[in-house]
Amino acid sequence: MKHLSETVLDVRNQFPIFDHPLPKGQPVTFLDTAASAQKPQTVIDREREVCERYYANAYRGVYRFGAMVDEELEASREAVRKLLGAESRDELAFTAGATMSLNVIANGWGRRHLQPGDEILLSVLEHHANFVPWQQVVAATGAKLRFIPLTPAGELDLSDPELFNNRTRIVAVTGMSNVLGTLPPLAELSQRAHAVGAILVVDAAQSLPHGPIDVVATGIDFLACSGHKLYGPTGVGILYGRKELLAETDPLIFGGHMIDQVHQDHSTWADPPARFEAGTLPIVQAIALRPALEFMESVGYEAMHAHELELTQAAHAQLAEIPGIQIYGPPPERKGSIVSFTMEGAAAEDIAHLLDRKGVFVRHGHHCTMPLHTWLGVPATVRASFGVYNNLDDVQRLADALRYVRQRLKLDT
Amino acid sequence: MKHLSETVLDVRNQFPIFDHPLPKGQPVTFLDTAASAQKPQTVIDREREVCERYYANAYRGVYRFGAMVDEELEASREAVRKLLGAESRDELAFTAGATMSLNVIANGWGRRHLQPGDEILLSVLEHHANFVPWQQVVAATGAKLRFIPLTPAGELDLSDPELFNNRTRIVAVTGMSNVLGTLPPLAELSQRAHAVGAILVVDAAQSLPHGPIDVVATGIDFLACSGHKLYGPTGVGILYGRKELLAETDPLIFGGHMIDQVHQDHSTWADPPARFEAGTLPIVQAIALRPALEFMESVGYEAMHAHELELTQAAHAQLAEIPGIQIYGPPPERKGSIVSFTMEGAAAEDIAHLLDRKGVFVRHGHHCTMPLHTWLGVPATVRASFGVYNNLDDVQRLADALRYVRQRLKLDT
Amino acid sequence: MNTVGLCTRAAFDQTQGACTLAATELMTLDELYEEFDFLPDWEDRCDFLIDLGMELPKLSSDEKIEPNRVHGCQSMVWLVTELDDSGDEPVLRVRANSDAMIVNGLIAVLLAIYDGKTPREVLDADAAEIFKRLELDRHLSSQRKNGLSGMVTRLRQLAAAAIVDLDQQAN
Amino acid sequence: MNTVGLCTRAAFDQTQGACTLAATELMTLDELYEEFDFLPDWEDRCDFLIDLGMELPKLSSDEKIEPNRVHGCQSMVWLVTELDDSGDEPVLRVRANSDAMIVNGLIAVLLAIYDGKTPREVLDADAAEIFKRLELDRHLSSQRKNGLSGMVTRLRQLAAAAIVDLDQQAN
Ligand SMILES: Cc1ncc(COP(=O)(O)O)c(C=O)c1O
Ligand SMILES: Cc1ncc(COP(=O)(O)O)c(C=O)c1O
Repeated sequence: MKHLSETVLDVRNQFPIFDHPLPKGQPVTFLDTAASAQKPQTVIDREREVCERYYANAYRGVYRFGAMVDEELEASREAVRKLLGAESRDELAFTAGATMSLNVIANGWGRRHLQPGDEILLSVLEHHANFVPWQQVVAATGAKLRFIPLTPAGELDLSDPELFNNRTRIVAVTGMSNVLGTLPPLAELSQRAHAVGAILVVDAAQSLPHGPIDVVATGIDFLACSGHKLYGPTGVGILYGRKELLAETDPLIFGGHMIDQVHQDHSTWADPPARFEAGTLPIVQAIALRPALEFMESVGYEAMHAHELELTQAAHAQLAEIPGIQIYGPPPERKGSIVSFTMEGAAAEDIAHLLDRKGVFVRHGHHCTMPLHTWLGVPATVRASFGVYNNLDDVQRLADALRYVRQRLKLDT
Repeated sequence: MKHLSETVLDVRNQFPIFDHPLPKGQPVTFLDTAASAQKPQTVIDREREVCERYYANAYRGVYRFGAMVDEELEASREAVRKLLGAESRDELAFTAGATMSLNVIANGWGRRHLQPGDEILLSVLEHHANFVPWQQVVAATGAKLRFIPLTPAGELDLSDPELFNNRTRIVAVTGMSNVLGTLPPLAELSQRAHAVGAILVVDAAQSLPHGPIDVVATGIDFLACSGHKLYGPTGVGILYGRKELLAETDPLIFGGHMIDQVHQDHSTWADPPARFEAGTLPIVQAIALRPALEFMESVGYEAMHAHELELTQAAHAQLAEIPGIQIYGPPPERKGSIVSFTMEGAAAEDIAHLLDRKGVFVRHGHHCTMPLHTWLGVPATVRASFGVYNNLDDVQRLADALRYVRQRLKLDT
Repeated sequence: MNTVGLCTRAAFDQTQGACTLAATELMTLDELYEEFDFLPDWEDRCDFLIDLGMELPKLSSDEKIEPNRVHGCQSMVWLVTELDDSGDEPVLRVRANSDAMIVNGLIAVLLAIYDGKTPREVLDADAAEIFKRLELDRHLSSQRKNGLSGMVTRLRQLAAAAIVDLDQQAN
Repeated sequence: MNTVGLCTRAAFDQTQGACTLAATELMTLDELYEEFDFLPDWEDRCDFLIDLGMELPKLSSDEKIEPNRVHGCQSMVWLVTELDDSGDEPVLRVRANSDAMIVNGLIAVLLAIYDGKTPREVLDADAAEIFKRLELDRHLSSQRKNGLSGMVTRLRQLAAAAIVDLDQQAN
């Protein structure tokens, strides 16, 4: 078994969750990072620091704590801007999460601009968060959903010339499938979308945790992501929108801070990003997003990618040796660090349950992608997903635990 | 100057924010609790504990950490249920905050049930969060807003027999004004609303931090509040809806967890509360809401009320001695612990700025209640609001600092 | 009915090691209680449930169809019921299957509560209390609880409908 | 113009304690820089801004009307501009008032940048750079910054419109 570099060990040591073994003495084998990532100490400490040293509501008070909070929030917004290569901080709003961001985009831009007969192009990979909101918009506007089909390997099949046509107004795709790990070709999608006058919306909830995306270079018009998948806190997300587009996006949530003037009979809205930040922000969480991004930067995106690829390759290799396992999606070199599989004769729920006994934490089910599972032809899959803190021992423990599953369910007898 | 009881000192000691003086050695005189409350150590520690010991996404994994998170979330939901006297945990959804909760109510129930000509009854006191969403619903449905006027003291004037009529469908009022401290008579409003077949929506963002509300005994149909005003974390709020009403409420945000089935052409929704919990919850914050409620319970609501009343009375008495100050709203005995005022010849912004120099943190502006400020006839007020950790020294420092303001702005020369 | 026997500790003890329960006997509630009390921790109980589940009578493939699906579970669940009036009193016959063995184990618990009971008995049974007694309420994920309570609701609805029907026939 | 004089350190020093600046003189940018460099910390600078603000020329009450309001500030702000072509070149005359003295102080800074400048100079002025030089960017709340940048935008729009008008007249 290969030994991990010192760097990787250092990285893992920054996550206090791994400091304590499970009650039976097993190490924590956390393989559910795609659902939500563990938090490095700096993130946890920053949240505490805000609460203990200078907490106040944001954008409201001129007093010292208020000013400090505002400054920290803007520093965090700036860190996100840099990560995305956005042109201005005003293009970035803090939201409750990727789901909220996508709902704002679908409702705020989609409803306002779509006409009956217009088309929204989605992929079959989409998470419900980038699917159901569009379904609602379609029902309200008379626009239509069209789907980019998948190749047998679960990659986007863009060969149909009808996909992008002069009715296409919006192309909304995931940056990385949360089940197959598929990485849609965003730059190509952007080109083809823009060529027919459509905008490109990217659900970066899964992709951003594995590397920065340059929204300008890639040609992305709207983007959504969640803090908790970026090694940051729960309760905070990001909405990016190109300046001109955000300006013509309606707010979805109404209340304090997002208004300009409120009269008894009508109201006017503040400029972006405030327009999309109604009510009290997830202040502490938005501030602690910055150390999360700093953590990722300190690891280095190339090192991160190399490490995660190594783990994914190892998992593919080890799982291939276990009878009855089928892995879905592209080969490791063409996907993110997610390995979704089934085991013949074993229900996903039993697998997840039995792995848990061995301290191996994976997720099972449809992973909020029912249409994709319909396409896969299975009701549920088991998903092992790797973060920067995982190591080859984790992969080994996954494989060992899967052998135990076969034994416990008497699949080899 | 009266000395504070040991208990009050104990309470204050639970808030680490007061452990460190400001850079010039001044104590922190935090008088902006109505905007957001400081957090007791138990809340801060619980957030850390979740992240360090058993963090995972919620309602998704069967593995140990997932199960622990689910259990803690349900324990938190149960704590809220008890606080509100709700009949079932299923009547309570975690949201991003009071603003989000009110938007869900207005959109999800209002849009679905309102007909042209129907009336929504609001008070002039309402925060934009309980005002602008209804304005939007009215624009979409053809219903009308009607306003409960105020008495000169800023209390609800319910004398007009036309207020409640057979077109009234919704009565939506604050449990406590965030500017005047006014406490609308919720039980009476409930009776009169129900008598004409209307429902009662209560914006409890300000009232709940000062005492529990029994939704069943009071006859409240929907209720909204925010964690961060309840001595809890930012980023989490509560939506309460009576079972039958929640069942006929449409979701506002679409995505993972809130669905039952997703097909390519349509979707169906999960039952409440999941229907209103799309995407990843503010997990850590929702869990840490429980120690916040436990903290309030440990202080005791009667003790809390007595203490806050003493502070409010002292503030009224001390401010009365300062020339040019006008306090708005009812007398201390008939309101919550909020003191909003103006000082003749001094702009609210200057007052807030100069108080900050003395370490006295107050808020100024329209406090997200432009219609109320139109009624008051002033563009802005200064608001000092008290929490359970404040003491009479804070009141004294406020008065001293206000004298300094007069001096600095040369108002006495 | 082509039922595979379930080996309980009681039966196991009696025969010193070999399972001899008749093939048509499902576990009773009392046997379940006894078994659970005997098992020291939750993992052992799960193991027992999995064993129960692996021996649960199977549904035929034409019974595993969409109309028989119970939604809201993490795994696939099919539920088939009929009112059996061949005896003195009409009783509800319940059969169910999941692709997950742990769920089949829980189904075995449900069958112990509801299968072969009169509609009135079905309505009177306090499933919540039984789950509590078995500590299932404490240890099941809320998702699983939702799935289970979906099945319970379905069975109670059937029983209620049967009572109405039977009353009408009696008039 | 009925301008109240602003007492600067430079003027103050010259007269050893009494402010003697002519009543029509507003502060120049260079004087502002000098003053700020001299003042040790932010609070002193704020005090200076407040003093400036308390002496800012007042608008008349019929100028404090809704069309002159600048929104997006925490306090009330009214802005009155005119193109003064009485001199060699047309210049922008700017007057503004807030009910808050600290805001009036910031207005004095804006006047130092923009008042009496040709439309072209107005467009060329780099307000962001000047705010940075004065460290206003670091110390102002984002709300105040928004308010200020609202005013800056308005002045630049006026200047741009004036340039278009003047060019048209020239043709
Ligand atoms: C009366 C009232 N309602 C609603 C809100 C909105 O709460 P939040 O900003 O936490 O969503 C507030 C807080 O500012 C309030 O005071
Ligand atoms: C691809 C994708 N999109 C969107 C989401 C939704 O993110 P959140 O639940 O944080 O709102 C997720 C996470 O589950 C995801 O994997």
